[in-house]
Amino acid sequence: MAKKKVKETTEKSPKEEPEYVRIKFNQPRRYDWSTGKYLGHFYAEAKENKKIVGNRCPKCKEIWLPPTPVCPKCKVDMGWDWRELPQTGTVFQYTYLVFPLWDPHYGERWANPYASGIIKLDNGVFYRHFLEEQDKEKLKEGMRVKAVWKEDYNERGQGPSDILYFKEIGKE
Amino acid sequence: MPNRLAIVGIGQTYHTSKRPDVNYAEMTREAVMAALADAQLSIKDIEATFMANMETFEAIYLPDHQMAAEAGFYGKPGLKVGTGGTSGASAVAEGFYFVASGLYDVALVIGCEKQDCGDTTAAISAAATPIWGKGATTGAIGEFAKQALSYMKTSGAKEEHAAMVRLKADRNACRNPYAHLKLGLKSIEDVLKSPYLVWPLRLLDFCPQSCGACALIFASEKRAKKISKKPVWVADIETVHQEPFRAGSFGDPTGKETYTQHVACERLYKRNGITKPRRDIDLAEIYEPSNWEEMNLYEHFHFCGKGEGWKLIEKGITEIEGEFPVNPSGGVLATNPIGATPTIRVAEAALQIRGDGGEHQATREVKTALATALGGPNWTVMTLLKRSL
Amino acid sequence: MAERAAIVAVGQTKYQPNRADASEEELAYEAVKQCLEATGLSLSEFDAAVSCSQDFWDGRTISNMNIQRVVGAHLNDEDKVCEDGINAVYAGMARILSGHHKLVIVVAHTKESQAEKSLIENAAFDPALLRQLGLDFVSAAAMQARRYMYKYGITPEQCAKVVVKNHGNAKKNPLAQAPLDITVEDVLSSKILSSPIRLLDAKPISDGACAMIITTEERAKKLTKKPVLILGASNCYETHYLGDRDLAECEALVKATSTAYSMAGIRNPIKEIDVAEVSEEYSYQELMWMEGLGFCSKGEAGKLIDSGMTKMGGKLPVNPSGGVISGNPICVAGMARVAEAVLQLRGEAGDHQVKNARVALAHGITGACGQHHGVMILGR
Amino acid sequence: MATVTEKLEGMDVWIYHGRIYIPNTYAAGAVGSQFLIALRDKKKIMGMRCPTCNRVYVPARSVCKDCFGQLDEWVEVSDKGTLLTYTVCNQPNPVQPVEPPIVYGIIQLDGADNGIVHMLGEVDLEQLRIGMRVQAVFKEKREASILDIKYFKPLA
Repeated sequence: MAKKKVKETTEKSPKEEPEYVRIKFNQPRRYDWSTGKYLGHFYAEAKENKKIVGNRCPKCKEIWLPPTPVCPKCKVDMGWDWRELPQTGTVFQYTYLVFPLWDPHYGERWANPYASGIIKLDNGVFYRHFLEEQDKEKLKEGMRVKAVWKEDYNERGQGPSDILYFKEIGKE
Repeated sequence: MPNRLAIVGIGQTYHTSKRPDVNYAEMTREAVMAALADAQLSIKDIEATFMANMETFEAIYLPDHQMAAEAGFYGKPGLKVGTGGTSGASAVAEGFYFVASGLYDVALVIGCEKQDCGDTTAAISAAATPIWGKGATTGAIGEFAKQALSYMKTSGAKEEHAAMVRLKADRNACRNPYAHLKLGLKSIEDVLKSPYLVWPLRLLDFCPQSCGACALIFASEKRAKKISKKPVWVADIETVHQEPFRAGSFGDPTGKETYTQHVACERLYKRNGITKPRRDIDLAEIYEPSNWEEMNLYEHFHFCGKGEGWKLIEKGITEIEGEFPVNPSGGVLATNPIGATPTIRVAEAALQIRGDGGEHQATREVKTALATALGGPNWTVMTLLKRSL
Repeated sequence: MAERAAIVAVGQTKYQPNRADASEEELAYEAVKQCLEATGLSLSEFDAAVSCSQDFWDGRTISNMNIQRVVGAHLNDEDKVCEDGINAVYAGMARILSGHHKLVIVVAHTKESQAEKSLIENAAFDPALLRQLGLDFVSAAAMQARRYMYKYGITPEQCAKVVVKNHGNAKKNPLAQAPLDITVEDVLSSKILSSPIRLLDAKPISDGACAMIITTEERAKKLTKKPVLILGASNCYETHYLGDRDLAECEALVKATSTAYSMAGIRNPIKEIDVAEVSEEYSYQELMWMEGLGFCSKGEAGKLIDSGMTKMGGKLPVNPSGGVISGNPICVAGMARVAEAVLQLRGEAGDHQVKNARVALAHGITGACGQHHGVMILGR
Repeated sequence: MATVTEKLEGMDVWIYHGRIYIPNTYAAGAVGSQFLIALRDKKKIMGMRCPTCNRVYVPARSVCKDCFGQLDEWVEVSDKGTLLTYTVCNQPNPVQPVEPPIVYGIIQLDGADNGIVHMLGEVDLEQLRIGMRVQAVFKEKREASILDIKYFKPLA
C-alpha cells in the first residue's frame, strides 16, 4: 500500500516540463588557513633548507608525515622530535587524471592531464605528490623518483608545493 | 542492557541526476512522507529527528534548518550530523543510540543530498586542506583509481571482472524502481567501451551523482511491535574512523596497516557471534563507490579470502539469485545521493529482510543482513539487521 | 542502560580572535589535553568521540577530519554533530545512556577569524527566497530584536544592561575574550551594526575549542571526586522562514526547556536552579531566552534585568562566565556554557564562582534568530 | 600564481590566504518557480492556502509547517501590507544586492497570514515604524527572482 503512495508523489515529471527556475550563486568564500606550529615546522624546513621533515612518535618511533601533535596509532603526545626524510623513493601507487576536475581552492579547472602518485620514500615513509612523467605508458609502479624543488627562495614557503614534482631518477 | 530497537518505516525518493521540480527541502520531504506512510504513522508520532548530508555539496549551511518545516523537524528535537560519505550511516547511528538510550521511542532518520546544486567532485576535493598541498588530492575518483591499480596487481583481477560488477549492478538496478542509473547493459564489452575518467577507472566503473533522499523510522522494542507487523531489528552498529592523510589515505600503502573495515568487522562480528560471515549473514548492501572497490570490499568484510573477491563475481555468488546476494538494489554504482547513500543501504537491507524487495528481492531467504558505509579517509560504518532478535 | 550520564572533566582554550598560530587540530588538542590531564586518562581509552564543527567555518569538506588524531579516533568510533556544541554533549550523553558506550570524549572547535562570517551565515538562508536579499545573522537577529522589543516594551537600556553585566562578569573569567569596562552609555553610543543592534550588543569574532569527558555515573565516581551529572537535556527546532515565525517568541526553547525540566524533575526553575549559562549572541537574546527558560513570564525579562536578580550575587546569576557576548565561537559557544556550568557545580569557577551552586542550566543556539535551541540541566 | 602563503611574524607558522569557490545552482522547485514566475510575468505576489488551518503563506510554499500537509491552493495576495519588524543594516557583505544601509523588513501582506521578508526603499529612516503601511515596487526588468520586487515603499 505504502509503496504505491510513494510512486504518486515521486513520479518523474511528464515530457513537457513546465518552466523551472534555477538560482545561481557564484560567491567564493575567503579563508585564512593556518598550518599551526607542527605543519609550520615542515614549511620552515622546506623553505629554508629544502628538506622534507616529519616528526617521530616517542612510543612507536614511527615518523609521521604530515607532522602531527598526537601519534594517531599510539594516541600519545608526539613531543618535538623531528627527522629528515630522504628525497628519493619509489612510486607506490599512481593515477593519471584524464577528466579536468574543478579545483575548489583555485576556482578553476585543473591542468589536464596530470599524474599524481604515492611515493614510498627510501626510509619507508609515504608521501603524495605530482609526478613529472605525464605519459601514461611510461608511468609505472616501482619507478625510482626524486624530489625537484623550486629553486627560487622567494617562491618557496608553500610547504609541500615547494617541491615542484617528483621526477624519474636517471631521466634527464 | 540497552533498549532494543527496530526499523518500522522505510521511505525513499526515486533517484535521478536533476530534480528541478523540487527544492532541497521538498525532495527530502518525499522520503519522509514515504516512510511515514510505510509505518502508517503521522509526523506527530515522531519524537526526534536525525538528519545527515554533506553540506558543502549544496553549499547550504545548516541545511536541516532550511528544511525544518518540510521534512518535519519543526517543533521537534533533533540533530544534524556530517561525516562525509558515512554521514547517512552516522545519522542511523545517532538514531540508534538515542532510541537505545530510552530518550526517545520513535525517531526519524534522514539522509539526503541534492547533487544538482553544485560540483560534487570539487566539493570532495575541498576535503583536502590546501595547506597540505594541491597535489594531495585528485578527488575521490583519484583515490579509487590508485586502489584499483593496486587491486588489479595484487589479486589478479582483470578489467573484465570490474565490468561484471557493473553488469550485476545494472541488472539489479533495472529491477529497482528507485534506482538512478538503469543502463540496460548487455555485455562486458558495453562496459569496457566507456571512456576513462581517471586511469584505470572508466566512467562506468564509477558511481553517479544523484539527487535523492531516504528516511527510516526507528522505534523502541515496546513501540515497534505495535507499529509494524514486520519490524526489522537493528541488532548492532559499529563506526570506525581514522585520521586522514597518511599519504595513501584510502589505500594501505604500508601493506601492514589495519583497514577500518577489518576493525569494524572484527568488532561487529565478535559481538554478534558471527564467525563465517557468508554463512551467518544472508545478504549485504555495501557502499561500493567503484566496481573495483566492490571486489576489494568483499575481501575486507571477509565474504571471501584475500585476493578472491573477483572470484565471487565470476561465480555469480553475489547475484540476486546467488548464495550470498550483495547489493540487489543496484548499489551505489547505480544510485549515489551521497548523504543518503548509506541510509539507503540500511533501508534496502531492511526491505530484503521484510521480503519487500519486489522485483529485486533476493531469491534466498533473508533473516540477517549487513549494511555498510564508506566515507572520509576510508571510514566504515556497519549496521547489522535481523528479522528476529 | 545506564541510569545517568556524568561529566568528569572539561577543558577550554582561552577565547580570543586571530588564533592564526594554531591549526584547528592544535586548537582542539589544547582543550582535549586539559581533560586528559585532569583525569589521567589516555586517548586510547575512549569508546567513542563526538565532535562538533562545521565544514563552512573550517573551510574543509568533512571538517572532523581535522581533529581525528587529537580525539583518538584512529580505528575508533567518532561522529560529528553539525549544530551547536551543546548538542554534541547531548549526543555523547545518549551514547552513555544507551549502555553501548562507557567513556566518550566530546570536542568542539571553530576559528571564526579565518572565515567570512557574513557569507557563511548567508548560506544558511533559503536560496530562492532569502539568500539573494543578502541577509546574515546580524540583520536577521536585528529584526527579531526589534519585534521583541516592540511587542514587550523592552528598552535598549535593558539590553545594554545585559552587556554591561556580562562583560563585568567576564573580567573575572581568565578564559573570556573581551572583559570590557563599559557602561550602559558606552553600549548605547557604540556603532550601529543593524538597528537596533549595536557593536557592543553583539558577540565578537572569536576562536577557541572546548572538550569534555562523559561517562556513566558509576565510572565517574572513580575518575573524579567531583562528577557532574546530566539531569536533563533536550533540544528543538524552529521553522526556517523568518516571516512564518512570531519572532518575539521562542517556542522551540520553551519546548526544549519543558522536556529538560521534566527529565530533571524541575518545577520551579527560579528556585531550583542556582546558576544559568545562556547563549546570547546578541544582548536582547539573554532577555528573550530567560523568558523561554521560564525564569520569568513573557515580556518580563526587562524587569528581571532591572531588578539585578541575574547579577552575580543575585537570586539567579545568569552568565557568570561573561556569556557568549564576551567571546565564544560558533559551535563551541553552547559547549562552553556546559563547561562553565560544570565549573560552577564543582566550585572551580574561581573569581566568578556562584556560591554553593548545586543545579545549573546550560543553553545553546544554532542558526538565525535561535532556530535550534539546546538545553541541559546539570547537578552535583 | 602569486604567493598565497604568509609567514607569521616570529613564528614558524604559515597562513594560507585562499578561498573555496564552487559555483552553485539551486532549484526553486515547482511551487517556488511558479511564485517567482508570477512575480516576473504578472507582477503578482502569490501565496498558498492551507486547507486544514486555512492560513495563507506568502511566498507560496508547498508545506504547512503546523499541519504538515501538502499545499496546492494558490491565492493571490495584495501588494500592500503592514510592516511587522525592520532593521537598518549598516554592515556591508558581498551578497547584498544593494549598498548598505539596507532596510530589511518583514511585511504582512493583506490577505496573508504570515510575513514576507524583503527590503524597504524610498523611505525616510526617521519615519520607519512597526505597523506602517507599505507597497511592493517591482523592477522594470524582471528575471523570476525574489529581487523582481525591488523593495516595499511606504504608502502615502
